[in-house]
Amino acid sequence: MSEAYAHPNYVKIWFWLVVLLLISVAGPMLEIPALTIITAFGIAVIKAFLVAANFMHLKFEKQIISFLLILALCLLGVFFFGVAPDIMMTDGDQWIDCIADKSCVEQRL
Amino acid sequence: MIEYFILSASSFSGDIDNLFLVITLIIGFWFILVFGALVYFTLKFRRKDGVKAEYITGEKHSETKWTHYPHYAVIAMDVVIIAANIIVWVNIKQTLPPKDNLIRVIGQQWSWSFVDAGPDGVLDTADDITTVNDLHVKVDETYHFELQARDVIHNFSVPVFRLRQDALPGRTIKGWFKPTNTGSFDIQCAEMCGYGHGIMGGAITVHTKESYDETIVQIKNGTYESHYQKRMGTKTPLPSNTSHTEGHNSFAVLLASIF
Amino acid sequence: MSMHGPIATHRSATGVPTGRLGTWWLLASEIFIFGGLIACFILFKLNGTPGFEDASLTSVTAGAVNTFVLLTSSLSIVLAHAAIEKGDQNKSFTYIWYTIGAGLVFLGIKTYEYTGKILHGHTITENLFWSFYYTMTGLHALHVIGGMVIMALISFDIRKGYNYQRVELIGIYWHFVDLIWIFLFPLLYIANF
Amino acid sequence: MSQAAAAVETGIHAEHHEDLNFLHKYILPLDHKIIAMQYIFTGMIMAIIGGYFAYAFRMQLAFPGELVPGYGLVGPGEYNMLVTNHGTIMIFWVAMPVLIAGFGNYLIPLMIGCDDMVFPRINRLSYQIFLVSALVLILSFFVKGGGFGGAWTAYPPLSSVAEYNLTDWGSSLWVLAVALEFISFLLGGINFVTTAMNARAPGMKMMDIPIAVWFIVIAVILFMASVGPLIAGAVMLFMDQRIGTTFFLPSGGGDPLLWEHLFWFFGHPEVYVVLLPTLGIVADIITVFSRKKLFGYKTVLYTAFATGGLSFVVWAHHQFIAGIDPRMANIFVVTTVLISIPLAEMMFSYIATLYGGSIELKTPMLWALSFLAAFLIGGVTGIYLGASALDVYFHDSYFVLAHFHYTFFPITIIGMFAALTFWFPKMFGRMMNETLGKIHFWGTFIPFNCIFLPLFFLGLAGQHRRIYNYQHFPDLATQELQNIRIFATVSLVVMLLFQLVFVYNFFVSMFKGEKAPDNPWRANTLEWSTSSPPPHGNFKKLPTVYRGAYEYSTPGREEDFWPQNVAPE
Repeated sequence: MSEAYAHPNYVKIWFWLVVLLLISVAGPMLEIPALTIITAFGIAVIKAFLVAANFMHLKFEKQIISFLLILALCLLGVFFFGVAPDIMMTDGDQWIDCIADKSCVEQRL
Repeated sequence: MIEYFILSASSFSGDIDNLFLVITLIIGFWFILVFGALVYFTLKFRRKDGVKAEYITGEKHSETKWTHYPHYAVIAMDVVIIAANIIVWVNIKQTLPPKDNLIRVIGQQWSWSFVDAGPDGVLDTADDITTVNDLHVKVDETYHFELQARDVIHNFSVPVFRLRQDALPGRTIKGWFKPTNTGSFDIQCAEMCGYGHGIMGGAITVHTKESYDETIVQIKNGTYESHYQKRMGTKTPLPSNTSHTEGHNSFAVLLASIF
Repeated sequence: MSMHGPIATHRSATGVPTGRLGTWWLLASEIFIFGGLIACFILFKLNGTPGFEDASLTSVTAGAVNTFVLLTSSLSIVLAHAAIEKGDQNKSFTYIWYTIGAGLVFLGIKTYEYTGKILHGHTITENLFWSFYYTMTGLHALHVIGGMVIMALISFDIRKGYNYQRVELIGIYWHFVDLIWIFLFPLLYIANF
Repeated sequence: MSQAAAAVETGIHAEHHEDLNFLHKYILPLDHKIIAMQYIFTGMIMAIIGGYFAYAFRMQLAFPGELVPGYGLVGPGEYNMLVTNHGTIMIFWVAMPVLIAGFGNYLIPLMIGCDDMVFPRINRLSYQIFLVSALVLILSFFVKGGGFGGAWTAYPPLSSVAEYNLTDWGSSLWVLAVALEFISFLLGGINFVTTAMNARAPGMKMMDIPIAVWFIVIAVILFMASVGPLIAGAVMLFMDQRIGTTFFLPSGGGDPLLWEHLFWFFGHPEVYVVLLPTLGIVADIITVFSRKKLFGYKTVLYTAFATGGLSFVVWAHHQFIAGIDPRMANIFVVTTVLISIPLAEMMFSYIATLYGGSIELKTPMLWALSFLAAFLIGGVTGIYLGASALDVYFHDSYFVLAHFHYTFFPITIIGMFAALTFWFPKMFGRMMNETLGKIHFWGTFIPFNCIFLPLFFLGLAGQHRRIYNYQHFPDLATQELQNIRIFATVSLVVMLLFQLVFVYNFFVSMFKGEKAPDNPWRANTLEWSTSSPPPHGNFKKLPTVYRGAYEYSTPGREEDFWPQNVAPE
């Protein structure tokens, strides 16, 4: 393509990505669940951001593209939180998951 | 309005009928208004030779008020509908009034099983009364039901009670009803459940105290005759050709046999 | 810029070249496909569905090596793009084939992992965790294979001197495949509690 | 766009004017107009199948247990298969291909003034995948066990376990066909959105784009954003069926409710996906035939955005009593009822457009106005169903059925006829017969109301859906209700017979009709500025746009229309 923009130093970005990968692998070795969540998913988000911004040139792209992607993620969030009360819990208002408390008809009838 | 079409026979069916009436009045007003405008404009502004149409952009305030003001009125009436609805909904589905009786309703392909907890009000004890496709309840007493499905999704539906609730396999769903009229009514399965969905019905019989006790005695003696079968027998007999052939000689099956 | 195809393809009212815009729309819809799967996975995991403790049986080493391979392949495809921008066909061709090679290594490790798991009896039907494991990594692997095939086709095109812009497009797609893996890795390998 | 860019464009243009042979012109075309025809004709053939299914099961309902002429006996399994596939076909293989893919393909490049879609090969590929999906669906009717009969919503475990649905391969092929169809429209959708965003004619600003194009594009974006989770769901369902995973089976830790969420997260935006193109087409038609500027162009556009946005947060109103948390239902009631706000505003704007107009009741205008009238009924009855407490009674009843037929029939059938009669001169270069068109209109619209209005009352009486024979339900087996069913069935047969008038008119006009001028309706949009039918490449000289699409009866001009591409004096 003909547009000119300053390229980021791709090798440097790659180096940081590998460092982050090592941290996320080392994280669980401390065996602190809360820290594992942070090292696993926090670093995944940082890595994703680095790749998207530099390798995919989102930094230099028209803003409409970023807007598009953020909108997509927001809609996924809507989906997740709309579904969560039903699927994520073993009992809710007026219903219980009878697999969990072993009262299901399959077991008894 | 619904009560003109079907009996209203539970404590909350009147609420649902009234909610229907409220919404009908509100949207009936809008329907007549908008439909009237549509017909009136269509008839009034027909093409006449030499008369040019008006040039209205619909972007000036003096013009947009014709759509915006009705629009605010729509919002106001929406609020009324939402409020009325939530009151009824909370009453029916979110609260469980104190129970007099407990039953378990189990849907399976393609029949309903009912387990009445009996006098002790606890399920899975010796005094449970189990019936198939045939539910007996006492008038003016609050029933709690525990809804389960054995195989696929079913829907426990009693139109005269204005009651419908899906039965999900893997879950126990609680609900309640309180019959107010005696008589024998249809139970439906209102969720597609396979081949026999069209025959998956049942009968709910709302008894007075005396006839309920009599029926329970009959069930225990084994001299009982299912109300469901009685209803099916006395009303309209099953057409013999559908129940026997089950569509084996039809076009699509014939074609399918070729493949 | 090559001059075939309809005029429509060469217009750019948004300022984003048409091919790139189309690729971004493709990725936006892919987000929903993978996002839907991942959302379902998280819902079941947080529900405490039996079987999800099997995440500890997946090999963190294999996963980490695969992440490293994919990150490196991302680097090589972006270098291919940088090379073709300078008009260096041969260098770009080489980098594309490095990327394809990395994809093969990735698939090789994946196959090794699958074989090991299946031999230990962890088949797709064992429980929900393994169902999700095979579905998500399998769908991801299909994307890797698809990307490699398209890359190979493009690499021969650019040697003949046309469709240079497609190196960037397949690059964006490949980074997206990389991104998906970046999220699958902690979900399936690390977070085993 | 600059002069230089325009010069470049003429340079490219010279390339594709070669004469194509039959195979490349009609079977493997790259021309968006031919692909559009392929979609529309495939959609119409599928509509005939869907209509035939409707005929078969309505006959069974009116005359239970008797042989249906032209079909045979409809048993319970076949009845399920017929209703399931009637719904699937009408939504996925009629409404989507005709309205979005068909007219989207035809109209977007012509209306924004460019020579083709931006990715012609992807366009062709998406049609080919679509065709395969249609064939897979038709194949599923003939495999052992027959076609899938678990309702178009395909709730597991019924759809996922062969022992429950008794149609082992029928259900798998059904899922496969639907998934292929989604892939096809995803590819098509990318093409539509990119074309509309990037390939607009020089001078065409965002607010100069015809509403039809805007709405098709919004619809496509809604589709692309909602279908992803369901594609994932379809993969999971297919694996449940064929490999034996338990994503949706409670016995293996899965959850059938998850499928309902995945399905309706797509299923509700899907309603607006098919609704918006028709609304856009209707906006274009009523402005042309009332010679009026569209009332509040921007307002209409913003209401469409609002509708699209809201459509993502209302899906659970299909599941109020499906076992979801009842407290969530309250949230979804609010969002559902809120959706009436933008749609009411849009309706008001359309009707305000008629005010002060010079209305000519040609056939397309009749269809467009009847769409507004019929959709109004469908819209207001939706309020009942958005109220969760009423849904306790109406769920899965004929009230729901009548409601969505009052939305889908106007959207799909009336919208399709409006668009076909309006753009027929452009598509085939000949005029359709007006008299036959009007006979067909009244012969469709009156029976349509006779079919579906009575069904509201059946719903009020407690009649539930997908039952092949109501004689098993004594409360519903009364003679009065049976008379209503017979009336609806007879109306359906009358309506289907009147479609023959259309078929005759369509094909005879295509070959023998009066030659159409370039701009028979004196409309403004760009497609009318080229010849009828447009050549390959659409325009002899690609147009430049100077104004919005709805400059009718502008003061100070002798003509009552002002095409977008006419340079100001």
